[in-house]
Amino acid sequence: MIDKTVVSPTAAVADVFDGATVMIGGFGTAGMPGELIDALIERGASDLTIVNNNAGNGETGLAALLKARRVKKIICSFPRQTDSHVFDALYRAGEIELELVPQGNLAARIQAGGAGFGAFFTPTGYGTLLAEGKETRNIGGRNYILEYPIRADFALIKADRGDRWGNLVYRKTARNFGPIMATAAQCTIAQVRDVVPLGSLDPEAIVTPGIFVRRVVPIRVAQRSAA
Amino acid sequence: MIDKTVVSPTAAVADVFDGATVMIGGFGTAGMPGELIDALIERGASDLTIVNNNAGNGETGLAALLKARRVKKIICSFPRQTDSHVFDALYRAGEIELELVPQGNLAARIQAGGAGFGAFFTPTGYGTLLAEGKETRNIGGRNYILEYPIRADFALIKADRGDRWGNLVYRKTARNFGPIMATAAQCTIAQVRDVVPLGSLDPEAIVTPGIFVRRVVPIRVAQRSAA
Amino acid sequence: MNRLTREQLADRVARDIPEGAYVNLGIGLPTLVANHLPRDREIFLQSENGLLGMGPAPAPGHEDPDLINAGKQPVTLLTGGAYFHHGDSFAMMRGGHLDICVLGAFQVAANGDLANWHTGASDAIPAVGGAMDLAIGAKRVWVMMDHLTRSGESKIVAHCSYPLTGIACVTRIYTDLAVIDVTPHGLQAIETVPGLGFAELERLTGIPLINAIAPVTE
Amino acid sequence: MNRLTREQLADRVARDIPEGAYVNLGIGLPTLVANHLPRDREIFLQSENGLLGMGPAPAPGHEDPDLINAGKQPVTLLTGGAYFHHGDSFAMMRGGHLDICVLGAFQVAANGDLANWHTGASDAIPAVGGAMDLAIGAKRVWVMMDHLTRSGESKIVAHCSYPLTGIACVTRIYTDLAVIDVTPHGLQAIETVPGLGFAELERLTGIPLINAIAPVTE
Repeated sequence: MIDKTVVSPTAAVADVFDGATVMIGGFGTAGMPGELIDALIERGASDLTIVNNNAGNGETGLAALLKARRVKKIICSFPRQTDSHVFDALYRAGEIELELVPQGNLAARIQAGGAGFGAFFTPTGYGTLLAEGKETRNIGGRNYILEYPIRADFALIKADRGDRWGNLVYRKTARNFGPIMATAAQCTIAQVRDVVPLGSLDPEAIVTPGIFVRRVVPIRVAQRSAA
Repeated sequence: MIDKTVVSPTAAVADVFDGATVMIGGFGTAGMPGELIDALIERGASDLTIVNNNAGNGETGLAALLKARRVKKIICSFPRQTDSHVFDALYRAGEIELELVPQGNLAARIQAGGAGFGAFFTPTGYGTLLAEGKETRNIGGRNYILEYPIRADFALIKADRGDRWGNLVYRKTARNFGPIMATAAQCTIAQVRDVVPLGSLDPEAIVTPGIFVRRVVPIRVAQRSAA
Repeated sequence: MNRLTREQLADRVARDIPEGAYVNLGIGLPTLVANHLPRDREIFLQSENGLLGMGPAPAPGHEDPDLINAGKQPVTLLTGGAYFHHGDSFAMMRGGHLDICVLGAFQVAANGDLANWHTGASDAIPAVGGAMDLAIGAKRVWVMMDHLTRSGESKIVAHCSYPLTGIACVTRIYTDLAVIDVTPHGLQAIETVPGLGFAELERLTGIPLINAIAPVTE
Repeated sequence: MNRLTREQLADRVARDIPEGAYVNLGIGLPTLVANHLPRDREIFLQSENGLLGMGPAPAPGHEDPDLINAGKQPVTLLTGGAYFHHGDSFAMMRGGHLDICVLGAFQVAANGDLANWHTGASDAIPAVGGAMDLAIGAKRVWVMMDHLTRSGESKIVAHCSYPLTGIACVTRIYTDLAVIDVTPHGLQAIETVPGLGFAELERLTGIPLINAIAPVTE
C-alpha cells in the first residue's frame, strides 16, 4: 500500500541537502508552507537556491530562512515589499544573489521545467533590462525572448487537503504557485490542513494528481496558528 | 447582465466563415461536440482547417463534416482508425491535406497559442520523420525541435455543465482537449448538458473560467442521444 | 483648472469600462477603480494571483488570508468567480485574453512605451511582479497616473528615461488633467479637466499632442 | 523452446512493475499488462487522454462513453484517481514523471532506437498519437513485442529500417523469447524462455548480444 503521509515536518525535509535548489510555494504569505520552512531552518541545509515569488515577509517563514543565512541565491519576481527588510538588508550587503524574473516568465519557466520543454519564446520582458543578454526573435511580426526552464531538487508547498496517494486540492488564492512547482521538482513535499481518506477528493476537482507529490505532511490548524 | 447562453446550435455557429480554422474537441467521440458539428455542416462553411486529435469516426460528427467536403486541411495526431474510412478515402484521393503532429506537441502548440508564446523547444519527435525541416537545438545535452503555436478562429467543444458567464466543468475523460482549445480560439463555443445558475459550479473546481468562452449552448440529453 | 482627485480619476477610468469586460487592475492607484465600477454593469476583475471574478474588500473581521489580490490585500470572490494556479493565470494574461488592464506608471512615452517598475536608481531593489506580463498581454493597456511629478515635470515624455516595462504597449493614458490616446499618429488628447485648454495641456505635457477634444456642446 | 503466449508475456512484464510505479501502457499488446498486475501492489496507470489511476474494464452494461483509455476502450477509475486535460496529461508524460511506459514495436535497434508508429509504406496513412511523447518522456521505456516477425525476421535490429518513433529511448525489451536490456555496452540478454539457450537466441536475433542470463540454480 502506498502511503505518502509523513507526520513530522522535520522528517519530511530531512534529506534537503546543502546547495539544493528549493522551490517554495506562496504569494506573500498565502500558500506559504510555514511549518515546512521552519523544519528546513531546523534541518540546517545551507547554500540553498530558493525559487519563490517574493523574498520573504516580516521575520517568519522564508524571511526567517534568509535571516538564518541559508540562502545563496533567490529567483523571484517581487522581492521588495514593505516588510521585506530581511532580504533588503542581505541584498544591500551583497550577501544574497538575486535573479529577478517577470512573474509570468517565472511561472512559465517552472511549468516548462515540469513539462519537459527545452526553452520557449515569450513576449514578456522584450526590450527591457530583464531581457539583457537574452536571445530574441521576431516571430510573426512580434518580438520574443528565449527563456529556459527552472527545475528544483525539492518543492515545499502548502495545500488544503491531500490523500495518501499525494492528490492535492488547494484553498482559494493560496493555490498560486503550488500546482506548478509540484511538477518541477524531483521531490515535492506538501503540507496540508488534513489528510483525508482515499476517494474523499473529487477526481474532477483534484488540482495536483499524486504523481507530482512525494510526501504529504498534515499540519493541524492549532499547530499552524502557532507558527 | 452577461448571459453567454445561446439556445440554438445553429445560431451559435452562424458566423463560422469559409476558410476559418476551427478547433474541435474530443478524443474519438468522447468530448466531441456532435450537435455543434451538425450545426456547422448545416451552416455550410467550407475550406475549413480543422484541429482535432483524430480525423473522424464512422459517418457522424467530424466524419460527416469531412464527408460533406467542407474541410481543406486537418491538423491531428491520429487520423487512421478502424472506423476512419471517410478520412481515409479523402486522403488517398488527395482531397484533404493532413498535418500530422505528435499528440503532446499538438496539445502543447494549442496551449502555446492560448498562452501567448511565440514558439517552444520540445523533445518529442526529434530525429523522426515528423521533425523533418524543423529547427533543432541541443539544450543541456538533450535534443529538441522548435514548434509553433496553433490558434483558431473558433473552438467547438463539449463540456458537462456551464453557467451564463461561460464557466465550464467537464465529465471524466471527455475533458481531454476542451480546456486547452478554449484558450486558443478567438471564439469558443461550448455545448453543455446543462446551463446551471451562476454560483452552482464550485469556484475551486471550475476547469475553464468564463473568460475563455463566448457562447454556451445547452443540449438536452434527449437531443444528444438522437444525434 | 481642477485636477481630478485620486477618487475622481478612478471614477473617470471606471466609466469607460464596458459591461462584460475582463479587466486587471494593477497594484497601487488602479486598485481604486474597483470601488467605482458602475453597479449596473457586470465586469470581470482578474487578479494575477489566480482569481477571476474578484469582488470588493470583505467586511472588517471577515478577511481571509487565503483570499487576497495582487497587492496582497484581502478581497472577496463574486458568485460565479473561479480560482486557478499561477501558470493558468499568466497564460490568461500573456495570451491576450484580458480586454483591459489598468496600470500605474512613472512615465509613458509618445509611442506608448511604459516605465512603471524601476526608478533606475542604483541603490533601488528592483521588483517587477506581473507588470511586464500585463503590459504586453492585455488587448488594451490603460495607464492611470498624475500628469506631472511632484516637482512639476511631465510624466508623458518623448522617450522614457526610466527603465522600460514594455515597448509601445500603452493604448490610453488617464491623468488628473486629461485623457490621451496613443495613436499611430501620436498622442491625441480627447478630454481635459474643466478649465484646462488644449494649449495649456500641451505646454504642461511638454511634447506635441494632437487636439481631438470634443467641443462642449451643452 | 516455449514461446510465451501474449498473456504470458503480459504477465512477465507485469511482474517487473514495482509497487507505487506510475505507468503508461501503450495501445495494443501492452494494454494486456493491466490484467496481470499483481493485486497486492498499488500501481498507478496513466492514460494519455487524461486520467491517472485507471482501473479495469467495467462490467458489461456499465460502460461509460466518457470514460475511455488511449485505445478508446471503456475503462474505470480507481478510488483515488484523477482526471485532467490533454495539456496536463502530456506535460506529465513529456516531463519525465512516468516511471515506466510499455510500448509495442515494429523494431528496436541495438542502441535503443524505437520504430512503432509507421511502416513507411508509401500508401500507408500515418498516425502517431502519443507514441513519440511516451518514447521520450518516461524514465524507463519498455518494449513488449514478438521477437520475430511472422516471416521469421528479428524485430531487434542493428538499425531500424522503419521510420523512428524515438532515438535511443528503449531501456528494456520483453519478447516472447527473452528479456533484453539496452545498455551502453550493447544489448544484454538477461532471461530466455525455458529451452532456449543464449547462442540460439543470438542466432535468432541476428545481431550480437551480451550474455547476462542468470544461471538456473535450482
